[in-house]
Amino acid sequence: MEVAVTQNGKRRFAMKLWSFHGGVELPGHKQESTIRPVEPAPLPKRLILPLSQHLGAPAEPVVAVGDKVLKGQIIARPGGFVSAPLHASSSGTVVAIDEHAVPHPSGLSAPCITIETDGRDLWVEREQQTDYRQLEPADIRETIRQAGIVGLGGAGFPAFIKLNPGKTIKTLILNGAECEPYITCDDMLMREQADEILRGLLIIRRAVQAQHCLIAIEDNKPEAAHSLQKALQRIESDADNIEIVMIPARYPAGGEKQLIKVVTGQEVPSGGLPVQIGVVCHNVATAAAVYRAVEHGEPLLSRIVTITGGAVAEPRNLEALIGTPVMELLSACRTNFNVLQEVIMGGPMMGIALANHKVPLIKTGNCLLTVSHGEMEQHPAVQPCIRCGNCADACPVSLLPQQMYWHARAKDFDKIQEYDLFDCIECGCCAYVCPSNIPLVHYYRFAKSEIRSQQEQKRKADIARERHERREQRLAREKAERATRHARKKPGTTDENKRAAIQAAVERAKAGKQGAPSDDV
Amino acid sequence: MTEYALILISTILVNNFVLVKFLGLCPFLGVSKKLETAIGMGLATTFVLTLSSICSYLVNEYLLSPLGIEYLRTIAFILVIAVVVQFTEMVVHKTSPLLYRVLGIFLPLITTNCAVLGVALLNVQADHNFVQSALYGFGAAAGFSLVLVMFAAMRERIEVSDVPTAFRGPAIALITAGLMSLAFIGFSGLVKG
Amino acid sequence: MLKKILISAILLALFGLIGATLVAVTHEMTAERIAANHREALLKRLNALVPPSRYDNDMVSDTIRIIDPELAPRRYPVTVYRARLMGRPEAAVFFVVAPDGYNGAINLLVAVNHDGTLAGVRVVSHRETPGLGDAIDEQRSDWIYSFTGRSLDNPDERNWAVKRDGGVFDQFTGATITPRAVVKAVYKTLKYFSRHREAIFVRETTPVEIKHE
Amino acid sequence: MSDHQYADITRSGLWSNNVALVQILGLCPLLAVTNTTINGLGLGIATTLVLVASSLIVSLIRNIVRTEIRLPAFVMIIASLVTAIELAMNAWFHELFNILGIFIPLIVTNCAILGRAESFAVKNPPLPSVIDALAMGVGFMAVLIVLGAMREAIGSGTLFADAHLMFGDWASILTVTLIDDYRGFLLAILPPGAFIGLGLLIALKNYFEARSEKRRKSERIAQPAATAAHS
Amino acid sequence: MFKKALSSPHIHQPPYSTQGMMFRVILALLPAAAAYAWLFGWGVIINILLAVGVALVCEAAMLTLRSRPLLPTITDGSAILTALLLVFALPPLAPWWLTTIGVAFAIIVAKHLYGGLGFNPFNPAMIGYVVLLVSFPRELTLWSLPAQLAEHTLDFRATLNYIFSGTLPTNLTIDALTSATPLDVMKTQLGLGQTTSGIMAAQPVFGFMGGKGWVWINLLLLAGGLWMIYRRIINWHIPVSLLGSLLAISSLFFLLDPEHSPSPLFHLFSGAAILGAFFIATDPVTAATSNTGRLWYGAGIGILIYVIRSWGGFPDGVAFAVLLMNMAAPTIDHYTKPRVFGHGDKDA
Amino acid sequence: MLSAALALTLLALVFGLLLGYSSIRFKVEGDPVVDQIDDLLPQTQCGQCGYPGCRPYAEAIASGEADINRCPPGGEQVIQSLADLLGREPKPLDPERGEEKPPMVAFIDESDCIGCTLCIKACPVDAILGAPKQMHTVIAEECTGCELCVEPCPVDVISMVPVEEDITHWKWPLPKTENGDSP
Ligand SMILES: Cc1cc2nc3c(=O)[nH]c(=O)nc-3n(C[C@H](O)[C@H](O)[C@H](O)COP(=O)(O)O)c2cc1C
Ligand SMILES: Cc1cc2nc3c(=O)[nH]c(=O)nc-3n(C[C@H](O)[C@H](O)[C@H](O)COP(=O)(O)O)c2cc1C
Ligand SMILES: Cc1cc2nc3c(=O)[nH]c(=O)nc-3n(C[C@H](O)[C@H](O)[C@H](O)COP(=O)(O)O)c2cc1C
Ligand SMILES: Cc1cc2nc3c(=O)[nH]c(=O)nc-3n(C[C@H](O)[C@H](O)[C@H](O)CO)c2cc1C
Ligand code: SF4
Ligand code: SF4
Ligand code: SF4
Ligand code: SF4
Ligand code: FES
Repeated sequence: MEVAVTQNGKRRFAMKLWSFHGGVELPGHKQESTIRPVEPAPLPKRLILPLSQHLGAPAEPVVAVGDKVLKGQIIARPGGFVSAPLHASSSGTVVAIDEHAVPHPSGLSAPCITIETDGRDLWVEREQQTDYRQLEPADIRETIRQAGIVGLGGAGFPAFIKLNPGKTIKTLILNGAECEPYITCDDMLMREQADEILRGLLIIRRAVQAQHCLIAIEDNKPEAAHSLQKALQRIESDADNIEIVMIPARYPAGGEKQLIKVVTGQEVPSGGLPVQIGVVCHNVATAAAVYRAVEHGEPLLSRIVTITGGAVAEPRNLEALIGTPVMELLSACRTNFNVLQEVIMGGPMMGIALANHKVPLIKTGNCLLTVSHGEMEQHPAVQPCIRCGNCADACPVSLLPQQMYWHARAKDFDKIQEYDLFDCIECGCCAYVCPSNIPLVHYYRFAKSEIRSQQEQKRKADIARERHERREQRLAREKAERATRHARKKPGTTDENKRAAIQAAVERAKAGKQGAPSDDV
Repeated sequence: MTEYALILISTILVNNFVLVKFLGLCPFLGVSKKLETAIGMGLATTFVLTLSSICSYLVNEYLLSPLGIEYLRTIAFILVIAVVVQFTEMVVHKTSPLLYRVLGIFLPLITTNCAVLGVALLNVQADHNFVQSALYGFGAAAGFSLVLVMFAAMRERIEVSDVPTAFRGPAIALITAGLMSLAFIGFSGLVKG
Repeated sequence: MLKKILISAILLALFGLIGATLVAVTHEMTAERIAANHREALLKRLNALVPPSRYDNDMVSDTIRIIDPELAPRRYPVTVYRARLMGRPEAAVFFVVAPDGYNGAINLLVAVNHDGTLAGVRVVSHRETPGLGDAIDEQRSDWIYSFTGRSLDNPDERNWAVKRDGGVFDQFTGATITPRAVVKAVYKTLKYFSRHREAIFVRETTPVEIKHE
Repeated sequence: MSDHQYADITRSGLWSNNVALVQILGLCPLLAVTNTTINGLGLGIATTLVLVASSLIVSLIRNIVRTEIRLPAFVMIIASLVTAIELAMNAWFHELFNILGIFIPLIVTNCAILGRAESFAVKNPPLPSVIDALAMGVGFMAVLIVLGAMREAIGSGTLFADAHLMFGDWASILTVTLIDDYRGFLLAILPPGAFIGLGLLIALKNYFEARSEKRRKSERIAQPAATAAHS
Repeated sequence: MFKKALSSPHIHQPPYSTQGMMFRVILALLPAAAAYAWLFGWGVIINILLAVGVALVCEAAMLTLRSRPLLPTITDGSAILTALLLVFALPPLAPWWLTTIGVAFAIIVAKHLYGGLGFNPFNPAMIGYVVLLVSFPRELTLWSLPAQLAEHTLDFRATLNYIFSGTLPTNLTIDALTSATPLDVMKTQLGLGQTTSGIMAAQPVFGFMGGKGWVWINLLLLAGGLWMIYRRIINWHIPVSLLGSLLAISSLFFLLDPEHSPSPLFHLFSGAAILGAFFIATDPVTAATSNTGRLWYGAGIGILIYVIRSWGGFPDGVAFAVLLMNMAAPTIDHYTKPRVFGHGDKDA
Repeated sequence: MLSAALALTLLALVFGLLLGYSSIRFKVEGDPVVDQIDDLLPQTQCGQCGYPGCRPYAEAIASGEADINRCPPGGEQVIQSLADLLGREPKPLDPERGEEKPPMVAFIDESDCIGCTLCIKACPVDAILGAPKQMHTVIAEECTGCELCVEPCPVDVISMVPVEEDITHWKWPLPKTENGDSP
């Protein structure tokens, strides 16, 4: 397929696009929340900041209960290489560091820092940054790391790692697809803050030394594309090799691997990363956050979140501080709590149904979707799988969802991995089209978590085996030693003693050969 | 040429050893829980069956018949088979411990796989020559392996089905084998005579 | 090591020796009786068609083998058992094959009296569809008895066929092929007999191995 | 070996470890000949005989065979036995042989026999081996008879047809015609019927076992409660 | 206020529900069923009603025995469809016990012993038919004459009487009402050494393209099938590969020896090929699932139909071919996994 | 008759030689199956199976001496994978051996510990730290939950506590099937 592509705002040439297998066309429900411009959300009384809002190790608190903190101050440092620091989103007092409900499918609690805001929103002293063009890529990455920026497109992967490719990057892609229904935060961001996004793009381009940049937008967002084109014209001099690509709206075109396939024709190898094929992909909001961090020294403290759905009277996008309780955001958009049945953080296809209404907004929370009674067909009666193959036709990864379902059902975890379970991106296309209403993704999540837990158990078992064997050897050695000592005490060596001595020698030799640690306890 | 093709069609489809002639049922039911195992067993049986039908032909033609001691046929054949199997077993044990574990007790059971003795005896009964004997043995084994593999793939699916408790396991497997043999009736008449 | 190999070999040979001796001894003791038994079984079959009162020769051994496309396709040699009373030919029992049954060949015993009438027909083995074509079997229906007493001109040639083809023999509803095949084979045998009657009885015996059907 | 153990061996052979229903061995002759009850009975008798004799011999020589020739030695013993029995029957019990004749060579390859030799007789002294073989044989025979009866009744609407062939002419009176003018459900007599019939028998056994297991469980729960009430 | 956590996706919109699919297939069958009844008499209608009734009773009984919820399953339409398809395979004057045994076997053994809808490896309707075919071959070969040929027809009362008690009006015998099917006649006559053109000319059951009357039913089935493809109830893969391979192989033999091989059109329109291609082989439960697998599966059925019709013991091979390929379907699935995104060209 | 006996003896002799030779030529050392079995066992080393640890039990299974349903910590899952490995039918856990329990970890109430070191001697994986006359602690990460240290403690301060569920260890539950139950 070929589409018109604009460069520097002018139609330049037709660019070839590819397509991915499967996918589904979804009703958009996007107009409702794009009527109103983005507004700042009211400052909440309390901010609840989970220590783990990203992939990787949780952050470790560097403040104590009772500490006064300022807006932008680090309150938790990264807990490892793949981790991100946490900043106070507003000024106030740390009132608790404990378990608190967080947005997670389990509905369980996790460690959080709770801050009581003082209403003054006082900034910590910010380092004024110089022009990014004078910064080395390594410095840019460090700044981004310190700013606690994680991917805002969904997975929450610490952004600085992706910017450390160690390989030549041919293509840098900004993901503005926003393929999920209802969500419009990226759309609004592109409409209203196109310049910030472009500047972020330029910074990232410098960090990864990319040769070519693409901004991919689904063709149902013409306003966003228009706004970005305008912005592109404004940065004329830097706009070389930056293209805006309109891609057909088909869920999940925004999935990283699918998007890369659509715009480059290349497939990220299974289990591999985009860098392997010379591509880096970031969400548009991540780019905007990078811009703020590098040019204004602002860490990631807020994000745009779409509040929409049947129970919300005024669907719209709010610029909200990370840690704001979702109830306050819902109230701000005049939600009718009487008809509210469910709140989903994220979109209807991949979001998490919130099990607890006390949870806060987190860095990856792009949408709060309210479901009123009878709005969506909720959880209809499950029927047996009739192998119709609809699911396989819809799967963007060309998996066989029905086979994985059968094996998950039977808890045959070896077989299910033969069907490449771990290539499943949990997009939900299969479950969406299943005529028998089978919660397919649920089965895959079940299987994945079981397999991970088994692997963990296996790892523990291996450690236990090793420790047990080491102990056995040690005991044998000690026994042998005791025997030799015993033998030495009685010089008139009997046969028995001789045998014990030989035994001991053999044991020692064995222990030595097997590389047992010399003496541990 | 046609004659050889007919032997193959006949042994594989029309007179399938397992589903029509009722030979080799125990390994058919015993080693069909997993597709991979079934494929291994199919290969092992094909090897043993072809080899043993050749060997029995030779023993019959050059030892039993000249001496006029055809009544020792069963013993001689079973001895040949047992030796071929035992030999195969030792070789497999050495070269592929995994296959050995998987085939487990079924390698020795190939000896008593009636199909093997059945083929040897039927070869004599039908006055097959050397090539015919080899083909007959190979065809019988190929027919066995074909249905074994398909049966195993079906059983993997049935294993995860919502089968009523009393029917789980061998019961539903036998019923499935019955329905397979029902389907194989469709081949009857393909080779007349 | 060599010793180990030898031990195995000798042990196995020992078992072979014992087993073979056991069987050989039994064989030695039983061979004659078994042959007699087989003869008897065949005789019983033949006697059902030609009762012992009608012959005094050793019918089971008084056999010839005919390969003649007039009678049956080449690949099906026909065995004939001859019955004689006081040296005169009495009847001949043909072990023939009807090659065109629904599911392949049907083996028949066709007994023809010396005067050309049928002493009887029996199906020895067949593979016709159970419940359809298998009514030719004595066990399933009396149809096969309908041949007894018939001859080449009873009925006449046109009527040597199943009813559907304009003949006198019954067919089974839904299965005409099987009876058609049997009628055809019997008719052929009668015809062959009428042409070669004398030759059949004078030809020298060709021994035929007695097999159990 | 105590009586208790013999009882265990017997129960195992007849029911809990039944050759045909649980071990799923010896299927070929089992399925091939059970289109009538009498056939089933005939094969059952023949198999039991061979099973007992071979178990006895294997158990006697168990200490002198080496692993590498174990299998050939055992099958040779079984084959010799079977051939000898076959010849003898053919000579002296010809009528019976006519019925059982075709099944007897089949017994050689009945895996149940070698299976028993390999899993029991090699490890046990003669007496238990014989008892085990007898129990296994009778268990096998029972299945043969039941399956034969089932297939015969459904397939042709009779029971014990051909009994005279085995027991002599008087036995014709044993033959029962269940339904006159029965059309015959041929499937039962054809190969698929054999498979499906055995499948149903196994399911039936599973059902009975599950039921008695349930009863035992509820008794086990009830009992402590009762004793507690007493004390 | 919030519900217990459940996995995404939270919206769900299949093109058809499972029931929707079943009832649309039934709808696609109805015109052909009507033509069938029109051409072959009341027996068809009586048998359909009987078969559906028996199917529902058996389904309900099995569900109760297995203590499974009754309503959602009994209304899913699959048992009705099985019954309907089985009746299409039975002679129009099939006695009541024949229909009952066939349907009961299909629903109880072929379907519910495996766990009911979705679990059965074999096509229940075809199992029911084949069981009857091998058990009662006589009854199964007696077909009514189509309306154009029949000298006598039975009215509703007489048909009902015959089906349930086996008695005919005094002046009629069953031989006057029935004959062998076109495929059966063709097979028998070819076996007797006749030529196709001679047979087509001499035998009254043959008309334009195939058997008289049969052509109309087949054309309506074809229309129903095409509608199902158009409405995406079934995929095109199986019908196309099935009919394609049948046409290819029959054309080949027809070109080689037209006097002893019936024409491709005859193969298409005289037996159950069309019904099989669109309604039977496409049963999703028992077919192969991947698209490549479906092509192999359909082609296998097409070839087997030809082999059994031409050289086997049965006049029509659709049922056996379908069952044989049902057997192969899991193996086909195993060897035709699609290439997963991001995996190399051919990975095992 | 003589020829019969001789011929078969000869045949048997030749085959015997062949087998004897190949039994040496294709001799297999060791038993890799034990390692495979041991790999599946949970390595709790609790001895509930009746063997002094997981490996001895693995050896017993491999030799056919022990059944596969004797390991309570492994539970149904281990039985299933053993059955798969060995091509046997899975069977329910032997109730005489104990029952499957949620994972546990030992906890020593340190305030009452007298430092007798008896628990250290009992622990099969050296998961308890401490020196004579000093209080002891359990390294929770390394404790397999075998309970062997509970019994020997003279002052009864060791207790087994269930491993707490948290977000990182949370597992998605099996969804309900069409019949409303889990298969
Ligand atoms: C465990 C893990 C390690 C990763 N390591 C890298 C990396 O080294 N370099 C990189 O560019 N991206 C890395 N990624 C990021 C992925 O390429 C991907 O962008 C991220 O998972 C978000 O994708 P999504 O939102 O499509 O799911 C990693 C992701 C995960 C989960
Ligand atoms: C099914 C699916 C759909 C997705 N849709 C989008 C999307 O529409 N927009 C987006 O930015 N990221 C989307 N993502 C996440 C991307 O895969 C990827 O993580 C992201 O673009 C990487 O950018 P980030 O690291 O800046 O978040 C989706 C992921 C999946 C698995
Ligand atoms: C499955 C099946 C098996 C059949 N078996 C036989 C058979 O064994 N013998 C036979 O003569 N006809 C058999 N037929 C019937 C023939 O195909 C053919 O219809 C019949 O012989 C023609 O007889 P008619 O002239 O009485 O209609 C069988 C038909 C079918 C469908
Ligand atoms: C397209 C389609 C074709 C079907 N074909 C059959 C069929 O041939 N036979 C049958 O018993 N059921 C058929 N069914 C119904 C249903 O799938 C079948 O009863 C299941 O096999 C029962 O588990 C069909 C259903 C659909 C949607
Ligand atoms: S869409 Fe649903 S019913 Fe169809 S094959 Fe997939 S899981 Fe089965
Ligand atoms: S959730 Fe997984 S299996 Fe389902 S369509 Fe998406 S990638 Fe495929
Ligand atoms: S019961 Fe299990 S965990 Fe405990 S020692 Fe035995 S094998 Fe190991
Ligand atoms: S600390 Fe106790 S429970 Fe834990 S492993 Fe050691 S002995 Fe077992
Ligand atoms: S009796 Fe077991 S394979 Fe034939």
